[in-house]
Amino acid sequence: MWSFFHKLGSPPWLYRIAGTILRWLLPVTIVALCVGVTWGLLYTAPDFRQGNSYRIIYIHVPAAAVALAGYYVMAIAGAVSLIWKMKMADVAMKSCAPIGAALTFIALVTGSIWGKPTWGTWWVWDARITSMLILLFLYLGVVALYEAYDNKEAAGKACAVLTLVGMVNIPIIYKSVDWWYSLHQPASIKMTGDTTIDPSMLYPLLLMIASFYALFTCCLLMNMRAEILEREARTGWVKKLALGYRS
Amino acid sequence: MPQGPGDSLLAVYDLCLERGGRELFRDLAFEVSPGQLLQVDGPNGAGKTSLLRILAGLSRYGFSGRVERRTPLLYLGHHPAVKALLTPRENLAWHVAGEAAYNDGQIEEALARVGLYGYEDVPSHALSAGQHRRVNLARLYLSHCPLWLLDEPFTAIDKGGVAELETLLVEHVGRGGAVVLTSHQVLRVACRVQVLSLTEGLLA
Amino acid sequence: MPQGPGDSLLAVYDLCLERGGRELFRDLAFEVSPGQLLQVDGPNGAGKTSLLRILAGLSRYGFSGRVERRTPLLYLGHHPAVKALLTPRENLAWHVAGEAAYNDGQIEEALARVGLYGYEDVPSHALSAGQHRRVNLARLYLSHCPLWLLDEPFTAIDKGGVAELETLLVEHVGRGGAVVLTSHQVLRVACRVQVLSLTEGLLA
Amino acid sequence: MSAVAQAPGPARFCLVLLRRQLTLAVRRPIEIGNPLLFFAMVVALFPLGLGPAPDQLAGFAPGILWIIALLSNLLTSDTVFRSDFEDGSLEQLLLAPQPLFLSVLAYIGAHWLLTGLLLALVSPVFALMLNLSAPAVGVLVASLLLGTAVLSLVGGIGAALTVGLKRGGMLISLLILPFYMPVLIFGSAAVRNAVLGIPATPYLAIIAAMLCLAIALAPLAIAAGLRISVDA
Amino acid sequence: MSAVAQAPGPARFCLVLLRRQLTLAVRRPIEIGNPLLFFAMVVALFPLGLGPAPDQLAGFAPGILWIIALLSNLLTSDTVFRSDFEDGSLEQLLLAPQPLFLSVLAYIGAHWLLTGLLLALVSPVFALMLNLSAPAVGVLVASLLLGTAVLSLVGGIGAALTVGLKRGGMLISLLILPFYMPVLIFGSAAVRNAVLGIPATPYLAIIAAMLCLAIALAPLAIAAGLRISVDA
Amino acid sequence: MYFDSLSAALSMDGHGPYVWSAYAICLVVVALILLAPRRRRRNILRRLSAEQKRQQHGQIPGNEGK
Ligand code: HEM
Ligand SMILES: Nc1ncnc2c1ncn2[C@@H]1O[C@H](COP(=O)(O)OP(=O)(O)OP(=O)(O)O)[C@@H](O)[C@H]1O
Ligand SMILES: Nc1ncnc2c1ncn2[C@@H]1O[C@H](COP(=O)(O)OP(=O)(O)OP(=O)(O)O)[C@@H](O)[C@H]1O
Ligand SMILES: [Mg+2]
Ligand SMILES: [Mg+2]
Repeated sequence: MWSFFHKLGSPPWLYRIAGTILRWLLPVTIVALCVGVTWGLLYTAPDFRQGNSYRIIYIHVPAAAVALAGYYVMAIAGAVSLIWKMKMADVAMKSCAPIGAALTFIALVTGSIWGKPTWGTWWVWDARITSMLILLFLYLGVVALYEAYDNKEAAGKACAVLTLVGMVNIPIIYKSVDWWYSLHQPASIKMTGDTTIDPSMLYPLLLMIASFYALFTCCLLMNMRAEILEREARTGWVKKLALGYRS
Repeated sequence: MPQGPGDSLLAVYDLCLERGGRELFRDLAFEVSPGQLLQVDGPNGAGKTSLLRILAGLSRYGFSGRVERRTPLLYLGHHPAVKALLTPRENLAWHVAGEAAYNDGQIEEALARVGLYGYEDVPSHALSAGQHRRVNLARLYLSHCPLWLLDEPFTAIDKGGVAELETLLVEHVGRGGAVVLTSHQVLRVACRVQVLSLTEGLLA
Repeated sequence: MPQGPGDSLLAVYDLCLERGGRELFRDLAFEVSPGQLLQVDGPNGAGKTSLLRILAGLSRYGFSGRVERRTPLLYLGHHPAVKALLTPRENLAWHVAGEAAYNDGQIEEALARVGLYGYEDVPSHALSAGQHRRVNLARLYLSHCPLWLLDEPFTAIDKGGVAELETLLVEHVGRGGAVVLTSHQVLRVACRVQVLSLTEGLLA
Repeated sequence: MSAVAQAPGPARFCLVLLRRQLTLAVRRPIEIGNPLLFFAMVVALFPLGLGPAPDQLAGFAPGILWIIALLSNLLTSDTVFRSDFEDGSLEQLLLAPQPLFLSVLAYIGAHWLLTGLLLALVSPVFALMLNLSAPAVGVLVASLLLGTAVLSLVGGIGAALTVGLKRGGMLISLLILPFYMPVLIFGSAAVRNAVLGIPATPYLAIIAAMLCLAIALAPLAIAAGLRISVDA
Repeated sequence: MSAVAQAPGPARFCLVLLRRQLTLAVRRPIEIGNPLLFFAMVVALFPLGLGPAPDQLAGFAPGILWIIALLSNLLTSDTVFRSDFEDGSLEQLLLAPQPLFLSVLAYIGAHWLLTGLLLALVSPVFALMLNLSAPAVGVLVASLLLGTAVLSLVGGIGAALTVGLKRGGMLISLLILPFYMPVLIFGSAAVRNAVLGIPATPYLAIIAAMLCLAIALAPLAIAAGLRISVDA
Repeated sequence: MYFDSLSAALSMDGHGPYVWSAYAICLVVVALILLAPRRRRRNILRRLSAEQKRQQHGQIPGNEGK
C-alpha cells in the first residue's frame, strides 16, 4: 500500500506508467467516441417532441457530467498536494483545469446551440445553466492563476489553496443558485423532461458518457506527462530521455 | 544526521540552489555562532539575496537542503518596509514585525542614532532616499534578536552613516549576537570578519 | 544677464531650494563644461537628488534661480526605468527615452559590457538587484549625449562593476563629454574630479 | 543573550495593526470617501443607463444596490496587501513572532471597517434615492453589514493569492467573483423579501452562517496564500 | 562632440511605444483575457441580482452592457501610466526628445486596443446572453468601438493627474466618472433606439464628434498632467 | 441508418445546422485538448535535446546537473 503511494510520488515511474496506460486507452477512447457519435447522429430515431435537434444530447450530457466530476478530481488532488505535500498531486491538479474548462465550454456551447431550436433563444438564466457558467469561471480561475505565477511550484500551491476554497464553496454556490432561481419563477423550461428515455437512445448516450470519462483520463495523463517533463527538466532521467529523442 | 555544537544560532546543511537554469551554490554547509560576523560576498547575481531569504525562511521552495533556525532573527531585505504615508515614529511604533512594544523614548533615541533627529514626524515619503533607508536601520538599535540577517544595509547611506553602522555591528557581535550580511563594500570593523564567497556570478 | 563661456554644456545661476522647511542650498551657481567630471557630495538629505532633478528639468516648481541646458542630456535617477516584464534586450531597444534607434548588435555589445552576456533574453524580474540596475547602466554605453546626470549610479553594483563604470566615466570625459554624478563612494578615477559639496544634511 | 523586551501579546499586536491600517487610510481622507463616491456615482449611472422609469427602479433597487456594494468591494480588495507587499512590510509580517491568523484578521477587519461598514451606514441615502421602502432599508443595512464582511474575507483570499504577481491586474476579480455570487443572491433576496413584506430573517441568518464559516476558514487560506506570494 | 545616432522620427517612436505596450500586455496573456472575463462575470451578476426574467433583462441590456464597459474601462485606466511611473520610465519619457503629444497617444492607443476594441468585438456574445435583438447588436458594437475610445482618452487624463499620488486608489474614478457620463448616455441611447427600431446614427455621430474632440484635446491635458505628476 | 440520403442527414429537417455545428465545435475542442499536451511534450523534449547538443559542443558553460 505505502509502496504504491511512494511510486505514485515518483515522477519517472508515473511518467512511464502513464505512457503505458495511454498506449491502449487512447485508441480505445477514440474508437469509442467515433462509434458513439455515428450511432447517435445517424442510427437512432429522432425524439418525438424535439425532432433531430435532440441528437446534441450525445455530446452535451457527457461533457456536462464529466466537467462536473472533473472539479472533484481536481479538488481532491489539490487537497492531497497540500496535506501530504505530494508534488505529483500538484501536477494532477494543474492538469485537470484546462480539460475541465474545455468540457464545460463544450457543455455550454452545445447547450446554447440546442436552446435556439427548442426554446427559441440562445441563453436563459436557469439555475443549472448559471451554475455551469460559474463552474467555467472557477476552472478558468485556476488556469489563469497557474499561468500568472513564474515559479511553478508556488503556482501549484496557490492553485491548491484556491481549489480547496472552491471545494468549500461549491455546495454553497449551487444551493444558492437553486434558491435564486426558485425565488423568481417556476421552472418553465425543464431540461430533463419527464419522458422516460428510450433504450435506443440510452445505450449510445451511456457509451458516450463512458467515452468522455475515458477522454478525460487520457487528456489528464497526457497533460501530466508534459508537466512532469517540464518540472523535471534538470534531472538525469529526463536528460537521458531527451538524448534519445530525435529532433 | 549531523549534529552541530549546541550553541550555534543557525545551522545550514547541504544547501543547493538552482535559479534560472544556473546552479548558484551547492552543498553549502556552515554554522553561525554567537560573536560571529559573516559577510556573504560575491558579484552581482551570485545568489546572496537568495541565500539570505532562504536563511530567513522566506523562500521555501526551489532549493534542497536544510536550515535550522534556533533563535529569533531580524531580517532586513532590499525593500525597506517603511510605509511612505507614516512618519518614522509611527513606522517603528507600529511595525509589522511585532517583536516588542517600544515606548516613545526608545523610538526617539533610535531615530536620533540613525541621524533622523528632527524628522520623527515628517511623513516618510518626504524623506530622501538615504533617510528612508535609515528609518529601517533604526530597528537595529531597538532589536533584541541575537541573529541579524542584513541584505546590503549600506545602500544609499552616506559615509558617516556607514561608519556608525559598522560600530553598531561590532557592538552587537561583542554582546554575543551574530550578524550575516551582504555588501559590496569592504567592512572596516575592529573585529574578525568571516567571508563566505559565492563566486559564481556574472559571466563578464 | 551673466554670460558664461559659450561652450559650457550646462549653466546654473542663483539656484536656491527649500524643502520641508529647510533651506538645502542657496545662490548656487556653476557651469559644466566639456571634459568636466563633477561629483555632488553631501550627507543623506543634503539635496543631491533634488539638485539633479532640477538640472535635468524634471523639477520645475519650488525653487528659484535659472538653469540653462545647452545640449541633450542623459539622466539616470534612483529608479532604474527597467520594465520587469521585458527582457534587457527589449528594455533597451524600446526604451522610452527615444534618443536613437539602436540595432541588435549595439545592444548586445552594451549588455555584454555591463556583464549581462547570456542574460539578454531573461525577463528582467528574474534578475538580481544589481543585474537589474546594470540594465539601466547599459544605456551609458549606447548614449551619445554629451552631458550625463547620474544619481548614485553605483548602487547595488559590485566592485568589478564599479571599476568598469569609473573607466567609462573617464572615457566619456576624455571624449569631451561631461558628467555630473552623486555618490557616497569615493571615486577612483584617473582624471580630475571636481566636488560640489552640499554640506547641509542630517543633523546627527 | 536573552530577549529583554517581551513581544506584545497577539491581541495587542492585532490592535496595533488595525490602528496602523486605519491611520494609513485616514492619512488620505480621499481614500475613505472614495468607495462612497463610487457608490453614489454608480447609483447615478443606473438611471442614466437604464432610463428613468421610477417604478421599475424601485423594484430593481435591492439588486442594484447590492451589485454596486459588491463591485466596490471587489475594486478595493486588490489593495489590501499590495502596498505592504511592495515595500517589504509583508515579509516582515510573515517573519513576526505572532500568529498570522490574527494578523490577517486585523488587515481584513480594517478593510471591512473602511468599505463595508461605511457603505452600510450610508446606504440608506442611496436606497431612498432609488425609492426603496422604509422597512426594506433596515434589512438592506443589516444585510450589507453582514454580507460585506463575507465579501472582505473572501476578497482577501484573492488578494493574498495574487499580490506577488508582477501584474495581477484584474485576475483577482476572476478568482473571487464566483465566490461572491452566493452573497449577492442571498443579500438581494433578503432585501427583496423585505420589499414584498415577507420576513427576511432566514436569508440574513444564512448570510450570518456564511460569515461564521468565512471567519473560521478564510484567514487560513489567506495566510497560506501570503506565504506563497512572498516566496514566489 | 556631436550626436552620431539620429533620434528616431516621431511616428517611428510612436510605433515603438505601441509595440512596447502591447508586448507588455501580451507577456501576460491573462491581462488580455481579464477584461473580457470581467465583462462576462459582471454580466452574470445582473441576472443574479435583479432576477432572471428574460424580457425585463432584454429591456435593460443596452444600459447594463454599457455600464459594464464603462466600469471595465474605469478599472484599467488607472494602470495606464502607473507602472511606468513607479519604475522611473515616465521620467525618461518626459526627458525624451520626442513630442509628448504623440507618445501619449501611443499609450492611450494601446490601452484602447486592449480593452475597448477587444470588448467591442466580444460584446455580441454577452448581448445574446441578455437577449438583445440582432439589429441592436450591430449598433452596440459600433457604439462601443467609438465610445470606449473616448473613455480611454478621458480616463488617461485622470490617470495622468493621479499617477504621482502616493495612493491614487479610486480617486481616478471620482475625477473621471462625470466625464464618462455623456458617453454612457449617448451610447446606451443609441442601442436603445436600435432595439426600438429608431435610427441610431444621430447618437453615433455625436459620439464620433466627441471622439474627434477628445483626440485633439485629451493628449494635451494628459501631457500636462504627466509633467505635474512627475514633478511632485 | 436512420436517414435516407446524405442531404437528409445534413439537413435533419431543418435542425441540421444546429446539430452539425454543435458536433463540429465539440470536435475542434476535443482535438485541441488532445493535441496540445502532445505538442507541448514534444517541444520540451526537442528543446532539451538541442540544449544537450549545444552543451556537448561546449557552447554553453552550464552546469552538468547530477
Ligand atoms: C447553455 C445551456 C445549457 C447548459 C449550461 C446545460 C447544462 C447541463 C448540465 C450541467 C446538465 C447535467 C449533466 C449531469 O449532471 O449529468 C445537463 C443535462 C441535460 N441537458 Fe443541458 N444545459 C444547457 C442547455 C440545454 C438545452 C437547451 C437542452 C434541451 C432542451 C438541454 C437538455 C439536457 C438534458 C436532456 C440533460 C440530461 C438531463 C439529466 O439526465 O438530468 N440542456 N445540462
Ligand atoms: N517630496 C518631498 N517633500 C518635501 N521634502 C522632501 C521631499 N523629498 C525630499 N525632501 C527633503 O529634501 C531634502 C533633500 O532630499 P534629497 O532627496 O534631495 O536628498 P539627497 O541628497 O539625494 O539624499 P540621499 O543621499 O539620501 O539620496 C531632504 O531633507 C528631504 O527631507
Ligand atoms: N525570481 C527569479 N526567478 C528566476 N531567477 C532569479 C529570480 N531572482 C533572481 N534570479 C537569479 O538568481 C541569481 C541570484 O540572484 P540574487 O538576487 O540572489 O543575487 P545577488 O547575489 O543578491 O545579486 P546582487 O548583488 O545583484 O543583489 C541571479 O542570477 C538571478 O538571475
Ligand atoms: Mg541582492
Ligand atoms: Mg538621493
